[in-house]
Amino acid sequence: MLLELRNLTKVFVARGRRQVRAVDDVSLAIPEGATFGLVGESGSGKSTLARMIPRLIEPTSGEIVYQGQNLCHFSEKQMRAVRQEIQIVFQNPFSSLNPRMTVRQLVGEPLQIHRKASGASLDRQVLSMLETVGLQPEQANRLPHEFSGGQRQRIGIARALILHPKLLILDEPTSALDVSVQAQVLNLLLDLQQRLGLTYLLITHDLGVVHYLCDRAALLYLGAVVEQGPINWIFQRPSHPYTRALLDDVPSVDPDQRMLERVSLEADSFSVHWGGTGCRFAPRCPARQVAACTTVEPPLGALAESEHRVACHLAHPLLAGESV
Amino acid sequence: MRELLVDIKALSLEMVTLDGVARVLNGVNLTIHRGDLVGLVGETGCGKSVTAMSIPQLVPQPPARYSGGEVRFLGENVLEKSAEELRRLRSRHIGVVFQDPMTGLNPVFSVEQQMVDALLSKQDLLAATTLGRRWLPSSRMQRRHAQERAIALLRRVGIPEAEKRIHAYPHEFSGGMRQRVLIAMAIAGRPDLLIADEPTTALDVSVQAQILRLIAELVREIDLTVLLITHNMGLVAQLCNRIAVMYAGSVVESGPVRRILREPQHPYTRGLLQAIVTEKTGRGTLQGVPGSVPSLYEPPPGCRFAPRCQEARPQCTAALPRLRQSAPDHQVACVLYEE
Amino acid sequence: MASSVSPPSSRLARWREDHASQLSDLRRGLFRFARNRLSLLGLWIVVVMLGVAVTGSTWVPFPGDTLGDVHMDNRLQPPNATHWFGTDDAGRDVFTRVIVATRTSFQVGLIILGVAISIGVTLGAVAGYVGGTPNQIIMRLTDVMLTFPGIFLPMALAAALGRGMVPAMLALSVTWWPGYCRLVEAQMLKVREEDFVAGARAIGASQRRVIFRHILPNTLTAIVVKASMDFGFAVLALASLGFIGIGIQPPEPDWGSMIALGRRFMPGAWWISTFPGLFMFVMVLGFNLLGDGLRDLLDPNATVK
Amino acid sequence: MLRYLLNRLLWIPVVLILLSLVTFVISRLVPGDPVKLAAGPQARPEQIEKMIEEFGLDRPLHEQYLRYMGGLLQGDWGYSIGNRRAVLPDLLTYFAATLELTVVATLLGLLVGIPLAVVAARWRDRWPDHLSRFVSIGAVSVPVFWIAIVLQLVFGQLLQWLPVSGRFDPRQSYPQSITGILLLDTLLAGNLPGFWTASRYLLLPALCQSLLVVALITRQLRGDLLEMLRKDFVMVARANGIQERILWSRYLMKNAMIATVSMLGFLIGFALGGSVLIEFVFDWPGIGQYATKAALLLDFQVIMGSTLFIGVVVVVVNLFTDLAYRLVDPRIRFS
Repeated sequence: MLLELRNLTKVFVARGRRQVRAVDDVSLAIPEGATFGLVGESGSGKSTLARMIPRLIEPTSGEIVYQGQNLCHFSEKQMRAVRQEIQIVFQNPFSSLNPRMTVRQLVGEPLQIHRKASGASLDRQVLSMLETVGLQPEQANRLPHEFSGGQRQRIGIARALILHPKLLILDEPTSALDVSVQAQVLNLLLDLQQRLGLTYLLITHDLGVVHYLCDRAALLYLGAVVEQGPINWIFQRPSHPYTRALLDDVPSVDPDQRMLERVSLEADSFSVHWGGTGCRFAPRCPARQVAACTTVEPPLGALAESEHRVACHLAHPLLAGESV
Repeated sequence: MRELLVDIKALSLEMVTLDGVARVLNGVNLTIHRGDLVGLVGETGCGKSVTAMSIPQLVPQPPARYSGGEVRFLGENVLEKSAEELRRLRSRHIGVVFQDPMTGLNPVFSVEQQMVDALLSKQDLLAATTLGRRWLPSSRMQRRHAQERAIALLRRVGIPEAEKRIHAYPHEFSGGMRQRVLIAMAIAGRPDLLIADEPTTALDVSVQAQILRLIAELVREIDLTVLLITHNMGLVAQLCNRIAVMYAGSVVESGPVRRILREPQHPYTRGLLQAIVTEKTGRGTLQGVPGSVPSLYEPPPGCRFAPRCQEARPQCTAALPRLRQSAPDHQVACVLYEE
Repeated sequence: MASSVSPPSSRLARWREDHASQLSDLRRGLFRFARNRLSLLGLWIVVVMLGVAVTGSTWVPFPGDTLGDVHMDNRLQPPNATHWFGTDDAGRDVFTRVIVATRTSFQVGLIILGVAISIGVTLGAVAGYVGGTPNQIIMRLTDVMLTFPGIFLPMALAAALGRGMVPAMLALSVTWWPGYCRLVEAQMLKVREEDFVAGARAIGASQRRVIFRHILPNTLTAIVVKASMDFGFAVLALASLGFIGIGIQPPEPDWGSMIALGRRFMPGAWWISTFPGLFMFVMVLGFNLLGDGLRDLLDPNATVK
Repeated sequence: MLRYLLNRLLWIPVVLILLSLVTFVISRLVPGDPVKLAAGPQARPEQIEKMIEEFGLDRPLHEQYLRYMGGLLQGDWGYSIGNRRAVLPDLLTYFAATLELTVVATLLGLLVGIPLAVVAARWRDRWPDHLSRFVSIGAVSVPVFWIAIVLQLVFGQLLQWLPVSGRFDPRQSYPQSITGILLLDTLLAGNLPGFWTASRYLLLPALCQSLLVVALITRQLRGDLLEMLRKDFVMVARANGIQERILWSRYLMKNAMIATVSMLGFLIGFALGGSVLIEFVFDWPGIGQYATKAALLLDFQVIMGSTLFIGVVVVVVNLFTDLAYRLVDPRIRFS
């Protein structure tokens, strides 16, 4: 495993000393060379999780094991070395690039910081990296605001790749982009992975993108994983009511596949209150509920196919002590 | 033949900025008949919002400036109407739902105050019941009536405990709930046309489905005509019966939803549909549209899509192709279909 | 050696090519700036005033009048062809004294701002980036300093330090920094939340680099705008101390003490107060108009108006 | 809300101690010899010795500070080295005059500044906007002590419309003090001619002092309004057919008023700061004039007392505006 998260938790203290468990006891493992998808809606804690891995946000508890070492015990200096290998591409290509630096400076900066190259050699590497991500060398002296969204995201990718990282965390890399450009960036990511042997952690709310890029995925709801497994299992046999609802709610491009008649989720995660006991999804759950739903928090248990895990009492009738 | 509600003919619009003059709309043609559910699709900056907001004349001028064409609503050209006539048009005939429900409500007024004002305005009673005349007994009665109707509307759009929640302030509502409030305000006057400008873009998928379903129900209940502006083909496929595709300031293709989704003719529409990733897209098979959108300050000559088009021919750069009938009820603006 | 150096014209051309984006941004900014007539007026005033400050003492008609010359036979003359702004109670040429005072005012203004900005930006940057206890200490101190409104604190301090230019300058310098401290702290807190700062940390940038390369340059606009407006205010504050009688002391020319002097000869010799005040007003106005225009010029996001 | 209030109240003593430290340090920096200055040139050395002992200037600094603080807590703010009067009662009397001037100036400033800002935002980039920009920038640029003199010259000496110095006509009997604020005192006593006289004396200084307020409020409020105009809720209101007149007078004004309330503390502080020079020029018997005279005479007890007093006033004003802001803004009120 290249990266393993064990019981990772982040508690934010909001105003009035109210505690918010943005990420709640998340464990997952990403093998080298794979693409792992982390799916969730707004407020699910997926961006917090992404930023905890290179410790841009300090975890409250749990372990981040990268190549067998627990990053939580690393000093700031050691972390800087690790950050060469773990890179993030941010969601918003408009705010993630320093507006006062040219493309050449932006893409070359990582090399300067880690003293990997300077002068002509740095220049050469920057230009070749620009070519790799599909930008013209003539554009190297431009400022970010002169580029379109898709091009800026390419700059962000170039900046992340220039240190030859092993793990790339992609935080909603295409959600701010138009469809036609999104396709270009997705294909670029696929191509780069093949050529450079990268491992991806892809964070998104778009199930189509997850299906297109990922081998495995986890669904996050209010900070916790509710379903996790190989991509085919998740899409063909979604076992958590939340997963099923999300899959049903993506409006299909096929007009004959009517989604408007089906009953889906009630309300939204902000207006429905979860008291902290029982299943966190119970207040919105469209499925028939058993008594345990509101009293016992369902564990993330394995289904028949051991790699497919679901946190739902209905999927594990024996655990809940009731038959379905 | 059903009544022609909106008829936009060769509409051109420029934005005057410090960087020059952006030619945002370039001869847009669009018709909406009563009962239509039209999806206006296109990518960022293609002019779809500006086109739609030209109907109720909500495009701020300056920086915008109409440079040609006309926008007819129920037969009358709205570009020639006075401010007061436009206000009446907006309050009685057209409802608008905007993209961002977070900023669509004034944070320092309760939902009740804003809804009551909107309702009274649609009855042309607002001026007579606000400001100095607010405390007259008649005003208070009007306000009480309006409040009752507001509660009924909120109930209709699915706000639980509407009679209690109506006194809350916008920041106490979630995004989905605010969008419901805004929809309630937009349909309050039983408008002839509902313009929904990316109504679900800022929302989660599950909330998006709820809002979409709500709009579909309202359409059936009160015979709404809808113009849905979106970049999401899925929404159009699910809600609309007609579709108009825009690229860089003009409509390049329009027709019935099924026909266009199944047999798109314009190369841009085809590219757009191929770029959508679904569960059925095989890995590595996704095709985008190469290149990026042209500058509106110096648009390419002729067809604005030509520089990105794989089927471009020499005559493409000669003149902007006109929107022509290529099949019954199907129009396309491309030289490939000009014979 | 000579062969490695390219001819200046091509080197310039290359530099221009490398900085084409920055240059076009600058051009756009200048265009926007120039469209606003009030900003341009401000620029002109500042340029002329700078010229007066630098060269004034070489071309004034009565340079001796700033050094203590007295012409009792010529006192309280109204404005005329020889004495454009009239003469004061000691027969000194008001015009000469107004012009020469510009230089001192500018020098002192520059020093005050220089000291205030160095202290304020350093403290503000520390408070804004480090946060926690240092932030609390620095910002509470700033709050306390800002609690004394207007000229109260500098006046008390200058009085304590004794009369004259140096005490006034010192007093204004050490009471002027809190504004910059608060500005920089607020800006840093804002910029710190931007994605690109997280991005810089993600590629392993050190704290120093994050502050100096990524955060501070993006707060520069606000500092420059504030400084360009503050310059006028600093000169005004200095003159205020002079007016009360604890700043620059006569016969050294100072606008504030000249106005104070003229007050004694009101309403008969109105010119002694009126001209220095008018001159000072025009100067402060110039810097404020310029600062207001600079805000537009330096904002990289304001492309559409 | 309660927690916030407690938090703020707990901070006040800390701020006050810091304030007193700053002022104390300043007052003891004095290198010149205030005692000698106060005793006069003919004073004998023993006399000076006695005064130094009397004011405790021979003790170590920390002892002096503790003694001073102890006095403050018991309401003893020391006494003036110049005229030997107790500082606190004088401060209170002078403060009433300053308060009257500041409040009237702030109100005047709001009265002019708010409409100016609204007009500027309503007709952005047209002549009303340019005019308001010029007025607001002009108003902060003008040296306040100079414009005061010019106004005195024009309205007092040339036109002879208004009195130019003092607070009340010395030929009339001075109104009996109830609150110390003349406008109120004369009204309470039903003394309309007195009220008229007091207003006439107040007008010019208040006008000068309001210039700063006008400038500040116009500039800030115009910006706030323009930002609000870009918000979607304006678009929604227009789409719902709400008249521009009502949009401005009802919707935007409330947002604007909330923005103004949040600035009020700063505005009053600003006006107080401007009062020093204006009181000096118009011979207005306020705290600013009191402090200025003390500064010229190096009367350190008074310098310290008046700076500290003003500091306390600003702290209190800030606290109240902050609370007021929290009460009027629903976003904060209910969260």
